[in-house]
Parts: sequence; C-alpha cells; structure tokens
Amino acid sequence: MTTVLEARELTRYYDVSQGFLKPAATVKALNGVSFSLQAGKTLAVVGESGCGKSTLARQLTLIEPPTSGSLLLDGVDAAKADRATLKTMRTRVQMVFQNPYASLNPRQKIGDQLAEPLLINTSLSAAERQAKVRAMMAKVGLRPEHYYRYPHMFSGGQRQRIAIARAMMLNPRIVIADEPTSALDVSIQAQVLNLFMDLQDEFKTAYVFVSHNLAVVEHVADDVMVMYLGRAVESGSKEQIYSRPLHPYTQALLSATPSIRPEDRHAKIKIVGELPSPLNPPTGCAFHKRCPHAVERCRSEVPSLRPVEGHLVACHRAEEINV
Amino acid sequence: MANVQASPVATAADEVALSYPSPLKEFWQGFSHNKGAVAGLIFMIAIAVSALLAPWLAPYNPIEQYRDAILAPPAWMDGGTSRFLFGTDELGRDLLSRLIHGARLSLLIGLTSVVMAMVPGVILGLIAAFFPKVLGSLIMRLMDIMMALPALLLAVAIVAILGPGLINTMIAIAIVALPAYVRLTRASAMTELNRDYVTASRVAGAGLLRLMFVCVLPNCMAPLIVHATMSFSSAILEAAALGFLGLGVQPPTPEWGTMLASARDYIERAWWVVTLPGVTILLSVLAINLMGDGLRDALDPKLKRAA
Amino acid sequence: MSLLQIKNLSVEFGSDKNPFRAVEGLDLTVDQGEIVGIVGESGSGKSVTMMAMMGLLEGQGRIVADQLEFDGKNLLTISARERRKIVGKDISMIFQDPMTALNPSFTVGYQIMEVLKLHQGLRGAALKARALELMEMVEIPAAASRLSAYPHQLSGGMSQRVAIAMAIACNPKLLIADEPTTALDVTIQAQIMELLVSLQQSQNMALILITHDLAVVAEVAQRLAVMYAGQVAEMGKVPDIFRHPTHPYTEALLKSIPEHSKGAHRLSTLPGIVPGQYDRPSGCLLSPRCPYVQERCRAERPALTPLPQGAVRCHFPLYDKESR
Amino acid sequence: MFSFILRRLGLLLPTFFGITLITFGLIRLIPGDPVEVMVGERTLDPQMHADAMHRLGLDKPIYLQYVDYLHNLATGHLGESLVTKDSVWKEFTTLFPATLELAVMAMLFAAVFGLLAGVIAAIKRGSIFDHGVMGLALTGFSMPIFWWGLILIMFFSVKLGWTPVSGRLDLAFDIAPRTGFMLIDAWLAEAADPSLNAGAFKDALKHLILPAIVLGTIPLAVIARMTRSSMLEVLREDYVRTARAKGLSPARVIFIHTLRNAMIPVLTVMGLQVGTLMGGAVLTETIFSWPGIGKWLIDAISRRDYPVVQNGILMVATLVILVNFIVDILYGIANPRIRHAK
Repeated sequence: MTTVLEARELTRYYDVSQGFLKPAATVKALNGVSFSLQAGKTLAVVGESGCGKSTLARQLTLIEPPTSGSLLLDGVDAAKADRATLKTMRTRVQMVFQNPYASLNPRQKIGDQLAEPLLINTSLSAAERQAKVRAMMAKVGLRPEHYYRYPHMFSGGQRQRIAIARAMMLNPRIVIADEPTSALDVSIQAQVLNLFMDLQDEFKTAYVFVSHNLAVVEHVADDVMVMYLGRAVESGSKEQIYSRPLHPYTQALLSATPSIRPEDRHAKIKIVGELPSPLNPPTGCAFHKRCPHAVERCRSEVPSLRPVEGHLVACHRAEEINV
Repeated sequence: MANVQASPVATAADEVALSYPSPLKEFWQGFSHNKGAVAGLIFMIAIAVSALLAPWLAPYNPIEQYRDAILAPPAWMDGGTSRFLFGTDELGRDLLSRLIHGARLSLLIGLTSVVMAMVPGVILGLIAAFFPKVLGSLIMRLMDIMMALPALLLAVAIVAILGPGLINTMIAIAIVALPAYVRLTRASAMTELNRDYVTASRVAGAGLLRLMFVCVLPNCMAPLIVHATMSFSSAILEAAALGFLGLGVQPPTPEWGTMLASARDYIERAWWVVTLPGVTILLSVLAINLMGDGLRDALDPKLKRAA
Repeated sequence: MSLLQIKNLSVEFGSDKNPFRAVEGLDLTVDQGEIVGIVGESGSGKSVTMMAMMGLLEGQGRIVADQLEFDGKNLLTISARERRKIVGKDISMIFQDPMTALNPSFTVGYQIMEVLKLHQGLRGAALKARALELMEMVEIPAAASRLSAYPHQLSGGMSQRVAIAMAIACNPKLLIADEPTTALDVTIQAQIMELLVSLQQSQNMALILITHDLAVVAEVAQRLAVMYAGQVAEMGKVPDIFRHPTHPYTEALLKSIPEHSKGAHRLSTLPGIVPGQYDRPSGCLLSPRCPYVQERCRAERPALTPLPQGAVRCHFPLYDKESR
Repeated sequence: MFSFILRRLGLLLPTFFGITLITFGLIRLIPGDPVEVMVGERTLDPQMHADAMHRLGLDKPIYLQYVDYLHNLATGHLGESLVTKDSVWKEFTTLFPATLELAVMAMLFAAVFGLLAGVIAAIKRGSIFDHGVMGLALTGFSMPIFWWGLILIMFFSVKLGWTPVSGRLDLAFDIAPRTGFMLIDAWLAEAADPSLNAGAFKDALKHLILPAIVLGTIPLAVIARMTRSSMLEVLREDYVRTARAKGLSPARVIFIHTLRNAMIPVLTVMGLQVGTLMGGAVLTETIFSWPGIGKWLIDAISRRDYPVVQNGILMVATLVILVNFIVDILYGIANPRIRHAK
C-alpha cells in the first residue's frame, strides 16, 4: 500500500466583503482537514452544503494554494515544490465535476477537449494524440464518430463519460470527483458509477469521491470522511462508518437518507435546525446547536478528531452516547 | 477487466446525436428563421457591393458639379430627367453617385471603428475578468468615467481637440465605443470563468493565455458579435451625426451626414436632398440592426432556449 | 368516489406538423387522504401531468383527456375563472427549487397573505393572525419576525417551508409536491418530508408526491405510479411494487439503485437513455432498452392492463414468467 | 438602506475625480501653445505671453495646475467664456433649464409609451401588434435623429404649419423667466396677466412637442424593447408559476408579480438613456435652435471657446453620473436583493 496523497491540517479561508466601510469577514471554508489516500483506493468525502467538501476538492487539484497546512503528493510537499515540479505534480491529479453541462467547453469539439491535456503536457505529435484520444473514447463507451461533435449534442450521462475520459487522459494517480452523479438520473447514475469502478480496476487510480448521497458513497468508497462546517467529524473505513457510526451527525445523516427498505432501518433520529452559516459559525462544536446530545462542554470547546473504536471521531461524548 | 467497450450504452443515444446539424448549419437555421434578419442581410450585401464597386456603379463623379442642373428633382417627378435618377443637390452634383460613394465612407468608418474598439476592448475586458482585484477594478473605473460622458458629446469633444476629418472621426467613434466592449467582455468572461470547464482546463495545466483566448474567449464571442453589429450601426449613425454637425468628414467628400447638413437650407424647395440621404442612413442602420437581432437569435443560447 | 380522476390524459407540445407528446394516455386516481407517489426519470412527463391538471401550461400544451375530474368538478370544461377558484385553494402545488419559487420583490408575509385574501377574503388582524399561524404550522422559528423577511434572506429549507405554508393556507384537499426535497440537503430533506407527511395527516389532505427518488416514495407513499417517457409503466401499492415489480422498467430502476446491490462491485444498469422527441420507437417505448424484449414488443405498443392490485403496461409482465 | 446609499456614493467619487482629470487634460491635449489657443492670436509679445501663462497658472508644474483646477471647482470658479466673458457657471445655469425641460418631456414621452408598448407586446407575444411594435421600435432605434427632426419640421411645421420651426416661445410673448421652465413660466404669466399673455402656455407646448418627440425616439425604442424582453424573461420564472398556482388572476400575475421584477432592468436602461438624451440634446437643440446646453456646447466648440467646452462637459458628465446614482438608489428600492446585499 502506498500513500499517493496526504493532506495535513489543510485550511482554506476566503475573505468575503461585508460592504462599504465594513471589515471583510473571513469564511473558514476548510478548517484543518487531514487524511491520506492509498493508491487505487477510494476516499469518499460526505457532507451537506457549506461543509467544505467542494473547497477541499478544489484544493486537492493544486490550482490554488491552501491558506495553511500542506498537501503531499507521492510524498512531495506541493508548497515546497518549484514551478516545474508543481506542473508535473498537477498532471497527476485530475478532476470530474458535478454538472456535466458546465464541465465541457461548449465551443470545442470533443476530440480537441480530450486532446488538450496531452497538447499542454506532452510532446506527442497530433497523430499520436488523436490515437490516444480515440483509445480512451472507446474505453469510456463513446463511439469514434463522437470525436468531431460538440458537447451540446450529448446527453448528460454521455457528457459525464467525456469528462471522465478527459480526466483520465494523462493517466493520473488521483481523480477528484465532485458529486459526479448527482445531476444524473438513477439509471444513468448506475452506468457512470460502473464506469468509475471499471477504470479504477484498470488504471489503479485513486479516487477522492465527494458526495452528499450516502447510498452512492456506500457503493464506491473504501474509506469515508464525514465533514461538517469545514472540519472532519468522523472518518474511517466504509464498514466502520456504516455499521457503527459514532458521531451524532453521521448518525443523523444515515438516518435521514431515505431507503427503499425503510422497514430495515433503525429508529429515525430527528435532527432539528438549519445548517449553520459559514459566515457565522457556532462556538465550540459546530454541530452542538442541532445535536440531541449536546452538553455545556460542546458549546465552548472544539472537539478534536480522536481515535474511538478503531476510527476517528470528533465528539466529546462519543463513548458516552454509543454504549 | 474493463469490458466497457462492449457496452451498448451509447447506441440508443447515437441516433439522437446523429440528427444534430453542423454548427454552421444550425446557425443558419436560427438566423434564417428571422425573416427581418435575412432582409437586412440582403440589403447590406447590396450596400456593400455598391460601396466596393462605387467607381464603376456610380453614373457620375460624386464631386462633379453640373451647373446647368442645380437642384434637379428625381427622375420620377415633374421636371426630373433620366439624366439624374435621384436628382441633384444645391451645387448640381448627382445625388445617386454621392449616395453610392457615401456608402464607401460609412462602411469604412463603421468597420474601422468597430475593429479599433473591439480589439483593445476585448483584451482589456479579459484582463479585467482574469485579474478582478486591482487591475480589473482600475480598468472598470476608467470605463465608468468614459461611460459617464454622453457618447456623442465625447466624440464631439475628441474631434474638437483632434480637429475634424476622416481619421479623427474613426478614432473618436472607436474611443466612445470602447467601454461597452470592455464591460461586455468582462461580464461574459466572468460568468464563463465560474464554469467547471475552465477549472478543468486549469487542472489540465492550461496557462493564462490559453485560458484567455482558447478557453474563455470563444464562449464570449456570441454576445460580442451581436454587440459588434449593433456598434457598427451606431458608428454609422455617429459618423453621420458628426458630419451633420460639421465636425466629421469635410465637404466636398460625399458623406451621408455632411450631405444632410449642407442640404438643410433647401428643405422647403427640394425635399429630396434631405430625404434621400436620411432614408439611406436609416435603411442601412435598420438593416444592420435587423441582422443583429437575427444573430442574437442564432447565437445566444440563452435566448435560443426560450424560443 | 375518488378525489381526483384522470382518464386517458394526453399533453402535446410543439406545432401540429411536429408534435411532441409529453404525456400519453395517462390514468390516475387519487383518493382523499392518501399519499400517491409518481416516480420517473427526467423527461418522463410527471410534472407536465400535474401542471396540465392545474391549468399552468398557459396554452402551450394541448390537453386531451376522457376524464379530468377533481372533487366532482370537470376540469376539462370548467372556465378559467372557475378553475382559479379551485387552484390555490382546493388543489395547491409546491415546486422543486424553493429559492426561485418565491417572488424576490415581496416579503414572505405578503405572499402568504395574498392567498388568504384571495380565497378566504381575510382582512386586517385576522389575516395577519392566520399567516402567523401558518408560519408556525410549518415550524418556522421566530415566525412573527420572518413575516417581513424577503425570500433571499431565507435558506432553501425555510423557503420551502414558506412555500408549503402558502400551499396549505386554504386547507386544500389535494397537495401536489413536485420534487419538494430534491434541491435540499439531506438532513433538511428529512425535515421537509416529515413536515409534509405530518401536515397531510393532520389536515387529511391527499398528497401527490412527484419524485425521481424511489426511496422517498418507499418511505411515505401508499400507492405508486411509475412513469416512463410520458406513459404510466406500472401502478400499484408501494410494498407490492417494491417487492415484486411487474414492469421490466420498474425492476431495472430498482436494481440500479446502489442500495439494491449492496456489496456488489458493479451495479445493474439499464442501458441507453430515455427516448426523446425524435427517436420514439414504434413499439413499446422501453423496447430498445428492455432486457426481456421480444418481437411483439418492437411491433406493438402495449396498453395499460389492469391487475388485481394496480396496472401494468407490458406485453410480458414479470409476474407470469411462464409466458416468456 | 443608508449603508447602501453610502456604498454607492463610494463608487461615485472616484468616477467624478476621473472626469475632472479628463476635462483638465482636455485643454492640455490641444496641439499648440495654450495661450495662443486661448487668446486666439498667433503672434504675441513674449512678455505678454509670459504674463498670460502666469495669470492662467500655466507656468506651474502640471500636478499643481490640477490642484488649482480642483480648488477652483470646489469654490465654484468654472472660468469665463472667452467669447462672452460671462462666467461659465452663470451661462450653464441660465441655459440648463431649457435642456432639462426638453429632456424631461422626452423621457416622459419615451417612458410612458415605451413601457406601455413593451408590456402589451410581451403579453400578446407573437401577435401582429407584437411584431408591429417591435418593428417600429427597431426603426426608431435605427433613426438618425437629426434627419428625423428635419423631416418632422418639413411635415408638421412647413407643410401643415401646426408647430413652430424653432425656439421655445413666440417672440410676441414677453415672459419673465422665473423657474426657467418655459411651460411653467408661460402658465404663470398667463395666469397673472391673461389679457397680455393669452395663449402663451399653448405656444410653449407647441414649441416643445416636436423636439421632445425627436429626442425621445431612441429612448422610446430602447425602453419598449427592453420592457418586452424583460417581461418575457420574468414570465418564465418559477415564482410566476407559483403565483399562477395560487389561483391569482392573470392581471394580478402580470401587473403585481411580473411587472415589478421586470422593471428592474428597465430602470437601469432608463438611467443609461440619460446619457443618450444629453448626446441627443446636442443634435436636437441644434436642429430646433433650442437655447439649451447642447447647442451652447456645440457653439462653443465651433468658436473654440475652451473654458466653456471644458467645464460644460464636466457639468454634463456630473449630471449624468448623478442621475445614474439616483437610478441606482431607485434600483435598490425596487430590488430587495440588491439593497440587502452584503
């Protein structure tokens, strides 16, 4: 097992203008997240809007530097790499986006878009590039004549295949998939998920799979990290998270996910309140305002991620509430 | 392991994809759907042809004065002769020849000023979009200032400084048109920059110039082309207005607006010297604007969906 | 008698030369106080059906039906004015995206009170009190102050609650919820679904739940209609269909849910995509994608056949495997 | 709301300073010796030249000249006309009401008919009325208004004799300027002394009507087109569907739920038309010999009266940004999203 990607206390803050003559507010979109990703494995990042999962995905592509913390790719720290090294490092992380209609350039032919990564990063001839593109198109289930078509001529599912093909062109070590199936219909979602699994089998690519859909995550993930308001609240292997969730938020999420076998499920946990605004985060544990188990300590003290029952949980009362 | 090739997934979708026309054909379908646009296009082609072939098409030299036929009415009126189809002006010059040669000038001014405004406008707009913090807001404040000065007044002021004439008219009109291009380019580039395909190109390692001109700019072209036609027509109008105020191209050069200005005093005696140049300006501008509407229908996907 | 009876409803868009049938031969009945789910993928015509019934297509679609009756009133022959007395009062609807469903220029209170003024003639203090009561019914915290809030000041979940408050303002007999939770976060989804069900029970409304998510239907609905390309593929009771789907499409849809293939490496998929405007097959609409397809399916379009517990549109329904 | 206005004001100031930079630079960009240009004499005694340079402050470093210019502006010294020797500020204030009267009438004409035509065209989308109105609007938008003015004069004044050819009032009337708005002044004079000034108001109105139509033509076309497209866009919004689903009457859906939101972009466009109006006023006032600031500026340019050109343009630009500022504020009132934007 080799670690291809490691994040250490990664943070990303954004300054948000509050208006004229007011100081800009700082949004802590990502507030100290650490994980490591093994070659050929899938880490799923789960959470609701504002939890920082999309910010994390952007960070991992190395196109903007983190506010603090470090990102190690094959053991090399991206922040300490020189320009040339960074450029080659970037080719090893590629990305697939949520909205298949926005992730392809509407004015460029599919073939040209797939060839773009090769054109920029390799010295292959035009013919070699085309051959590679055609081979990849066949792999993702596109037909040769699609080469000269424009994105608007494809359905959502096909576009997502094209986007996956583009991400795979440079044979990256890691693919970041940000909600890649949430805009697709159920039957198309299944096709795309299968494609992800097949490509992973063939190329041994590691995935960071960002999603809010716990059912999809359960299918694709090896490891799961649950995020809430910029922090990881629980992380561990898929089996651990799904069979014995320890954090009240993870429990709530699992309970809130509708199931086609509702009778199988444990008691519903009613979770009250809105998602907190990242502009105005609660003190202490970010979840305490909605947590059924919150005590005084949760209001004042930020819980750290610590090992409980073999995986990591950020809850002061993890042991007490899970007897 | 990966036996995806055999997947029949693409088959059903292929028939759909096959029925899509090529982009050019699709554009023409959208454009020709708008009958006004087609009429405008035909009219403009006629104007452009007569402008190009002016020395051969025009029956007379536009500045030649026929003293025996001052203010001769058009051929179809009482007293008109077939010698001067559209009549003559106050100095006995053939109106038709002057209108045909005037088309050259108007199209030249229009085209040149569009290019002179569009190229720097697009570049400034892209810079403003890619560097929104310092450089971008600096550019935009500058454009705000230029926008605050009424277009015609600014053009008049520029000509007042530089002096009247053809080149200065073009420069004045181009400067006046610049802010609109900058704003439009910036606005559409900003929207495109937020789209995932730009991030995808970035992740693929695309550099700044590639992002600007290969990735983003082609997607901003639709509104820019539409705007370019509209600014082409307003350039013709502004050139004529400057000519009318005596600040544009100087007589005896046959310019439509200048023709109107010098004919003003004969409005009661000879309506044609005022009416014909005006109608020519109106029809040309209208034709271009009709084309602009057609282009918008054909190019702007947002409006296309709505139809 | 059923509250809502639809027989053989078709909705056609486009020109006469180039028509597109978004809904074709749809039958549906809804009884008082029940929850009916309508499930289908995008473009299956599930929203169009309900919009047609409510008269919201604004003359764009041509509506044909044998019967379209709500609460004893024939919606086909009724005048627009009469229809408006029912719509928003006895039948009301909430939509998918709560952030765009409220008018940004008016306060939440104004928009709720507008319905009450129109249909119940409330004025003054009574109006305000009822609006406040509704806000509390949909569990909006600090309801009194939220009445003067603008929609952009509310979160998606709160906006959907406001939309629900507007929809239930006149105690409707039927509430149509068109993908009410799709645009919301998981935990908020659960809250909204729970709210809808509890209101449905306390007000004794009928609820039509339009969704693409089978799991949502499995949790709350009693009956279910599965739509495919503008037609009802299968109709029946929720437990029956989830245990023994009779239409190949329903079966495929269920199987493609990741939860269904727990532990499997690959998901079972339905190849291809839903036919669009130009590529509708002449036979059964599912025939190009159906794993059980036979000659007859390609040639002949099946009719909706009644079953003891519902109906199915298939020449070879899955319950009698012997006939294949 | 207060902080919203403050924010907008913050954007306004740099624009204003930018404009002063431009108008300051204007004179200095003219090729040739500034004193010669100003005085208009080719050969000047060197001592007199140096005196003139000193008197005009042109011997100071350029940034100090700019500071002086700003200081003069702040204390209301806009210089004097080289031709009339009157202060520019005085000339501006005497002439401005004429332009304002014309512009207000033109805008009123454009707004009323433009909104009406746009709304009806949107409601009756695809009808003959829609096509007709939009065709006319595009024609109006393409109109060379100096020619349009001449044609109207030719038809209504010369041929039919319905309206006067030029000016603001017949010479037979002698009306003391009180507000500067001829309509109001004439009405006041008529009310004060009906025997002497009978018909003055009607005459003033007759003088105003053609120029207002000419000046209002392009804004009318722009407003009609914008209103129609904005209405059509809003009619497709989800909240309009919600309004229909509430059982509201079509009139209520259109006039309460659609029009209000559709007005937001129309308002912006109306604000932008103020610039067009000021530009158009130059042409319209020239054609109709309307004694306003448009004609004043053109005359100044042709007479090379640089202080008038410089500060006249500054005044006009200031006016335009002020009006746009007011439109911005109105925009905020019409659109709660903007008002509350952080």
